[in-house]
Amino acid sequence: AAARDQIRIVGSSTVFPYTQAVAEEFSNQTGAPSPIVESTGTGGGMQIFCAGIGEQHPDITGASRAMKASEFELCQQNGVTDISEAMIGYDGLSLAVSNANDFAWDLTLEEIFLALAAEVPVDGEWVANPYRQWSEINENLPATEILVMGPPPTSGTRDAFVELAMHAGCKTLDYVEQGGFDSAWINENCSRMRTDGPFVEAGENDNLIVQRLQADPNAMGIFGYSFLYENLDTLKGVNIGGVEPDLDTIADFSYPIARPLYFYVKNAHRGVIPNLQEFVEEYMSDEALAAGGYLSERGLVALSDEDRAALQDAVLSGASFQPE
Amino acid sequence: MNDMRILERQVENNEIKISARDVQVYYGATHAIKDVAIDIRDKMVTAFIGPSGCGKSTFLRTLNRMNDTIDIARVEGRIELDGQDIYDPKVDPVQLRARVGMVFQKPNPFPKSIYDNVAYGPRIHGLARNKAELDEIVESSLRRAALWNEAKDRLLQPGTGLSGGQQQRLCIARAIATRPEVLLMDEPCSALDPIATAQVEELIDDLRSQFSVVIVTHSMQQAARVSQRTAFFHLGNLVEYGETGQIFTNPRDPRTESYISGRIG
Amino acid sequence: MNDMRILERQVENNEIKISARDVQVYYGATHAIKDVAIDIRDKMVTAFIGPSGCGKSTFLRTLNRMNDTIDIARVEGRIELDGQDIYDPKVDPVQLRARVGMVFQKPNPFPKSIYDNVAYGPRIHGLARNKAELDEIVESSLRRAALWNEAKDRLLQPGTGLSGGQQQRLCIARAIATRPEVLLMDEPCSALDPIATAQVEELIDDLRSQFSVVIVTHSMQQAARVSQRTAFFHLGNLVEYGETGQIFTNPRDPRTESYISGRIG
Amino acid sequence: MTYFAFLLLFAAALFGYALNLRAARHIRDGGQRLHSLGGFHGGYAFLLVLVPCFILLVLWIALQNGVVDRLVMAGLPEGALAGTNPALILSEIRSLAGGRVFGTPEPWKIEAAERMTTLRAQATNLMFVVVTALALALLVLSRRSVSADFRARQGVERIVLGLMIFCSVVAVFTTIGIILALVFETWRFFQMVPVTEFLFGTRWEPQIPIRADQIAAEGAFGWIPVLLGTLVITFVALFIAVPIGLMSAIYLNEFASRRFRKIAKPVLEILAGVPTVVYGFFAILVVAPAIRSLGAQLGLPIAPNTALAAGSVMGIMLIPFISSFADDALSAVPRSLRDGALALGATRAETVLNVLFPAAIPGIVGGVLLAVSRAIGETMIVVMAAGLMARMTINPLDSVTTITVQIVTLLIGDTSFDSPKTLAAFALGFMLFIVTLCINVAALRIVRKYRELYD
Amino acid sequence: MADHTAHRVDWTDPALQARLRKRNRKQRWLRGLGLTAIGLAFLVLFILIATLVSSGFRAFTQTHVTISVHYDPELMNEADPGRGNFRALMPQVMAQYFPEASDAELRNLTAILSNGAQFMVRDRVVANPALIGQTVSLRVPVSDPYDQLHKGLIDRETPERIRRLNDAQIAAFDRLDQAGMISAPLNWALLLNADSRFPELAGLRGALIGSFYALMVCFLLSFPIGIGAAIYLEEFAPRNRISDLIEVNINNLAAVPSVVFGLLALAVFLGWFGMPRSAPFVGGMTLALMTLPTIIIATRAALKAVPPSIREAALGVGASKQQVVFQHVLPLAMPGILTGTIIGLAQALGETAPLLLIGMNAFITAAPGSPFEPSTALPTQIFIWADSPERGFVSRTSAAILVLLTFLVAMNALAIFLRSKFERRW
Ligand SMILES: Nc1ncnc2c1ncn2[C@@H]1O[C@H](COP(=O)(O)OP(=O)(O)OP(=O)(O)O)[C@@H](O)[C@H]1O
Ligand SMILES: Nc1ncnc2c1ncn2[C@@H]1O[C@H](COP(=O)(O)OP(=O)(O)OP(=O)(O)O)[C@@H](O)[C@H]1O
Ligand SMILES: [Mg+2]
Ligand SMILES: [Mg+2]
Repeated sequence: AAARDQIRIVGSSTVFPYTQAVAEEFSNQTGAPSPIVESTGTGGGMQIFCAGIGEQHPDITGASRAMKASEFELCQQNGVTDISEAMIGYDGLSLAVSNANDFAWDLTLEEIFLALAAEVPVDGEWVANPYRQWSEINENLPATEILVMGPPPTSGTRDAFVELAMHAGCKTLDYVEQGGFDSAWINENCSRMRTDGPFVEAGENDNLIVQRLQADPNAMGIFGYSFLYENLDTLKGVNIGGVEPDLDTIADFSYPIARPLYFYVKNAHRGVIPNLQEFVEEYMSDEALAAGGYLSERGLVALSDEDRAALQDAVLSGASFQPE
Repeated sequence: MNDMRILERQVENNEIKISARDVQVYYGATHAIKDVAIDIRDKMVTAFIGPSGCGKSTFLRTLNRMNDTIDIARVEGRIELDGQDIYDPKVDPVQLRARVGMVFQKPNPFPKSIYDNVAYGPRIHGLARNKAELDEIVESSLRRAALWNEAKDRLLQPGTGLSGGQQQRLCIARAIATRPEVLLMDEPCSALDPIATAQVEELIDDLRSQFSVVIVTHSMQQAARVSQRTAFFHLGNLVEYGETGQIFTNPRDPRTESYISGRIG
Repeated sequence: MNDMRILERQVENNEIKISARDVQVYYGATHAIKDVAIDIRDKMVTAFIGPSGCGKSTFLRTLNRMNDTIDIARVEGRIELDGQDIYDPKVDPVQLRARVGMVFQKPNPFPKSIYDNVAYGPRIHGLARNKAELDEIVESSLRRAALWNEAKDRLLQPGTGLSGGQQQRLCIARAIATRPEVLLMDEPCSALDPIATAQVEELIDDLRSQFSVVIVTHSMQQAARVSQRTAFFHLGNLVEYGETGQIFTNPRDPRTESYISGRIG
Repeated sequence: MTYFAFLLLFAAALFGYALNLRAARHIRDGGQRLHSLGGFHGGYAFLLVLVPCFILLVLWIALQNGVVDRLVMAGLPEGALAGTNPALILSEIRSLAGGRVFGTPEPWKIEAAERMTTLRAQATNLMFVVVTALALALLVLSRRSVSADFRARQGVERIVLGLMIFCSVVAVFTTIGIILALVFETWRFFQMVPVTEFLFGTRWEPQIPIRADQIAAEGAFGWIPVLLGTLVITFVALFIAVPIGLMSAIYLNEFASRRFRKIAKPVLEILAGVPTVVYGFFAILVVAPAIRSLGAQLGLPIAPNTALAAGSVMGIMLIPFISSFADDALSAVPRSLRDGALALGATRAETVLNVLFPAAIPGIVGGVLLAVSRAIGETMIVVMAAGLMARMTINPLDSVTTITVQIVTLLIGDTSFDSPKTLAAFALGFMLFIVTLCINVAALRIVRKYRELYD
Repeated sequence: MADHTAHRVDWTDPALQARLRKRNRKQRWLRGLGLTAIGLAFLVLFILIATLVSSGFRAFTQTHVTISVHYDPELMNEADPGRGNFRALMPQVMAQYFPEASDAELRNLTAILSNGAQFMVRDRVVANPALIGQTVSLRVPVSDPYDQLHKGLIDRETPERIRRLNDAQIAAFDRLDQAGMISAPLNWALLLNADSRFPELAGLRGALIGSFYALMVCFLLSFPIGIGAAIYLEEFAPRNRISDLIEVNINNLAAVPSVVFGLLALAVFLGWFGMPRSAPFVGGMTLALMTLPTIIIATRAALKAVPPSIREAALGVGASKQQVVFQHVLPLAMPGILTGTIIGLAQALGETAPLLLIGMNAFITAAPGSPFEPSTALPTQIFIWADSPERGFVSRTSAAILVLLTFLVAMNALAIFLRSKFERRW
């Protein structure tokens, strides 16, 4: 195979747009060959990334979760021993409805849980979710069908949503608080989304959810904040606990569903694959990462200044990653 | 082998069944039938002869409007069946074809059982009130087509499993089962061997007692053997039409004469 | 119309071109040709007659191994062309077919120009060294097939644009252009009208001066007119083989007699 | 450089052609009768030179770099490889050899890179020499074969036949490849999940935890609901495609004017060529909301991802399969049959329904079965428009999922790659292969059985 | 036995007449149903295309603003003009039109220009370094929200709070518009640019070239191999169980879902042979595997349809089997083969799923220079754009689909043309 002169990047579809932005900026600025960014999903990306060292293997993978021990193991087996991890910021998830829906939505995590979980407590019993209308959960909510479109179980977004919204909502239930259950119980019982209709697994394509919300005023959607941001004239965010989703509330976690995004670099490729080091530098630059940088323009919630400085140090020096 | 029984036959003067006047047929721009006028009599066999491509089949198909199925074919002139213009818009070609049956050059049984082949016409036209009547129609049609003995034990087997000659007789049985008044046959024997040919010719002779039969043939011996009247076509024109004996022994038109005297069978 | 010139014709005693012994042909399990032994002479026309399905075509096709193309056909016995077994594995069927040409029942010109149709055989066999030689072959073949006058102005037009009779003559020209030693013709006139038939028959009579010709026909008149020797097949058996005059006037086998005397042409 | 080698080879082959042609002509002009045409002698030389040398060249090019790399690596100084990854050093050396230098590489690396460059050049030269030698040898061989009774035609035909057999083998190997690729992973899957659970389980919830520390509900791998969903969508698709397709075919074949038919048929065929992504958007953004609002007016509860939307859009895509196949099949019924029915006084409708249709059944069945296979295997429409949750339902108003949807989401998700989830995709793919295989065998049987009814 | 055929049928019988009317009515029904079916199919096609056109036509123009740029030598590096600070140049450009604006406001105003504007400005001076110190007038695209505004997709009536652009931004844009600097020419960038994060810069060039390479590879592989295999199987292979098996197997391949071909390519081409990811060459090979059965089936059908009389004729004059096939049968089968090939290629052109698995859904801002360089293809590009948050991509997705459909229709038309051309020869 001919020697490769482009950087190859794989990984999560959530990190994809940010990496795209850096790649384009990088290639425009330096005139270097355009890096190739593929959206393979986090798991698929890890698989390809960890397949080995050398030109035929990618240099960077994006991830919407941290690398798992098993994946790290795979990397080690294939000789990918020296990896740097970069946690580049947070991705805000948002709940949104169409502007045509004139109710002023404001939900608590508990209400979200009651609407979407497979099993909920009713009158002290842990039973299959009986709620079909929002008003059955809280009479102040409208008497419309519960219809929420969200990511499928294969997606990292779903995982984040379950952990940040569902678990949190579950824990605040009286039944759970008084029951004194441990986290194992919570993991087991609070993670399942209902499969009887009100929650619709709408696929990985967030734009489709957006367009479907526009078509159906009663539907609610869960997707990346950047999609809400682009469509603010037709969609509106659902407040959670009185907090409206926007860049600031997500950054300070007062809007409670945001998750960290990562990328992983093969240190062995630095200095071997042309421009790789320069590309990582561009990714780590303040212009990209800082609040107000071009990544935050696309909806990335930036790290705090100290965190960013630490990150830049670690990544640029090629600190080796070890999974906890 | 030489067969000159023509003179022996008596030609009755039956009434006119079909009368055609000024018939023109065009295929797109080609003028395939020119100015043909002919009277076809009832209870008689009329033979159409003529060189290949002279328009025999074309004219035959105007008689039951089978030309309607050819997109580019166009018919002009007047053709009357029992005095009624068959190209009158009020005439239903479906009914017309039930009255003027047709047998084709290549046997074309339906891929159905022998019984269903024969019963098909009576069924769609509602000619039988019940199963028994239908059975009877099938049997008598097959008998008349001289196929009953060979077919009676295999009525439910496919008609396509018969031999060529049997298939042709099956098609004749199918055609007569709807009790047509005129039966058109386009070279019914060209696919058959001499033995099957003989059987079909016998049948035609027999059918004449009830139908008006028109037969197209390339074989002049055949025309001489089975027909009472013969029409000779040439390049789309009806050159000569008259009693078979007269046509073969004493043709009036030089073209007829030269065609017939071609030393060929 | 009655044509009994047979007796006038003198039958020369030419040498044997093809000799077949003990020939059996099977189509899968059916035994289509049984124990046929025959000697076909050079410079003579041999006619195969017999009822439909008796195996005439099948036997004809064994003579140039056209049966090889039918998967289920199997040939046994010995067929020699000029003393050499043609089913010997060393024999190249392609070359054999160049020596034993064939004309089929249905005219089947290639969808190419008339010239290319005739020139195809000489081209693939390398019979002409240059264009001039090829032109010559084409012209003489077309002349012999009595098509030259009709075709000479349209040599580059498609062969499929000719009339049926012309197409059949084109196929004959194509077959003789490779200068075969034997010419097999399977019902070459059945698709033709009487005039074209006459032309082809004249041609066959003419070809006899150079080739050994074998012709399959349903028409006994035709067999009588063109052939010197006639073979009568029945149910896969060669019932009788002899001089045409003798077969038609004085058949030895009762089956031959009853077939010939069937009052049919 | 390699282009040049191919060009040279081609020229050599052409030269062989001309050489043999001339030799053959010479023999013929000498008065001998050739067994084969001169062109075949030429062609023989052409193929004899071209085919082996071509294979050699391709193999050489494919293997050359690997061999050179081995040699370079073997020639590295002792201990240079200690503690590092050879693959990486190799690619660094390759980079250097390609003229891209970062930082200051160790001298032995530069040396190795130089060695690599020279070795490559040598290998290329050697390749030229070997190929030229082989071509020359073959040229001589083929030239010497020319004689009056050399069977050059048979020689050429054997080579051509060999090439054609090779082509068929490619098609067969594709299947073998598919089966192998699927079977291997399926096998691994069945070591994690019992076959019986997969085949007879009625729950499909492959929610294996994404992170080790996060325990979602345990995964369930029963493919029945997925199969059921596939069948529901297929059924809906056929419910749309078969009647519309057949009716269109009948109209085109029996009632339409020639001109209309000539235009309408290709226009209908556009429907089959529209990329399925487009249909996916159409289903989810146009059809599904329409069906839902219709359902709301009728008081029917309709799921947003209703199988009706995906199925009916898929049905639209399949219309041309059925209409074109049925139209061809109807047209293939001999005209004599149609004439036979019409001459008996049957109406056109009766002719089509009673005579043509039964006779055309094999062709029509072929088209329908092809459509069924397509419906079962269709991916993008359902990925976009069908649901993801597997449920035991046959109600087309509900949301169902299909085998292909599951394959795609399992493969393109964020799960790690060796979990049962991704392996399940291969198992599903394998089952899909078997299902379509059964359908095709059935199709062949049916066609065989009803074939030869007419003739 | 009473010979029924002796009586004539009385066709004036009212029962028979009524029956006749009923049968004719049935025929009219059938005809009506057929016409309805075709009408329905056409209607759907029409709706499909109308939907695409109505959402996609806007992408065929792009709003531009004509700016005049002063190449300030202070910001340039005369030796290497490409290295200048062009980002800093952009607020200076805007300052000409908004002299009263503060620096912060200027940065905001710069957002009216596309992010690509700075690079266009740069490329201009790189091409002609003599421009340094001069002032040039340039037409550059505006960024996506302003493009939306100019196309009327941002409703000025919506409350400012939820509007994509606030009142000040709209006012600034309107000022430029009134100054006659705004124009909306045809969006050639859609065809001539490669992909970009920015809708106003994004184009299909990479995808078009990638699709072209992939399709070429697909054609060069599947056409000869498919025809070779079909000829062998139809004309030369012995008829037995094995050939039956192969026939079923090839029919089955035609029905194997395209994802499975993707899986195969992933395992074999990328896994075993170590071919590069995302390369159109590999994509073409994958598509060729998919197209192969279609071509084989079509070719076999076309070969079968050649009348046996032609074969017999050629065999009869002593042609060998291969001469018969290559000189007579194949030319006659060509129209059918071509139709099958083009239909197969049209499917390949629109195929997405297998390309997703071999990485042809990558983001690449440069068009490939050879079939071995990474690139996308049209359908995967559509897939990527469809999943992009920026509003501009909504209409661009539809426009890309329209481009794809145009190629598709062109290929179908080619099929019909070739077919009738070959058929009309004799
Ligand atoms: N469907 C058709 N389209 C165009 N021309 C036709 C069609 N059918 C027949 N013709 C032409 O009309 C003329 C008369 O044809 P017709 O079939 O009536 O001849 P025929 O006398 O029956 O000949 P044959 O004895 O060969 O059957 C011929 O020139 C023929 O080419
Ligand atoms: N390809 C075939 N497969 C199976 N049986 C065949 C095949 N060809 C011919 N037969 C059978 O072999 C027998 C002889 O057929 P053949 O074609 O030789 O008859 P023929 O004498 O030429 O008849 P005709 O005068 O009708 O042409 C018949 O019973 C026929 O059914
Ligand atoms: Mg006729
Ligand atoms: Mg025969």
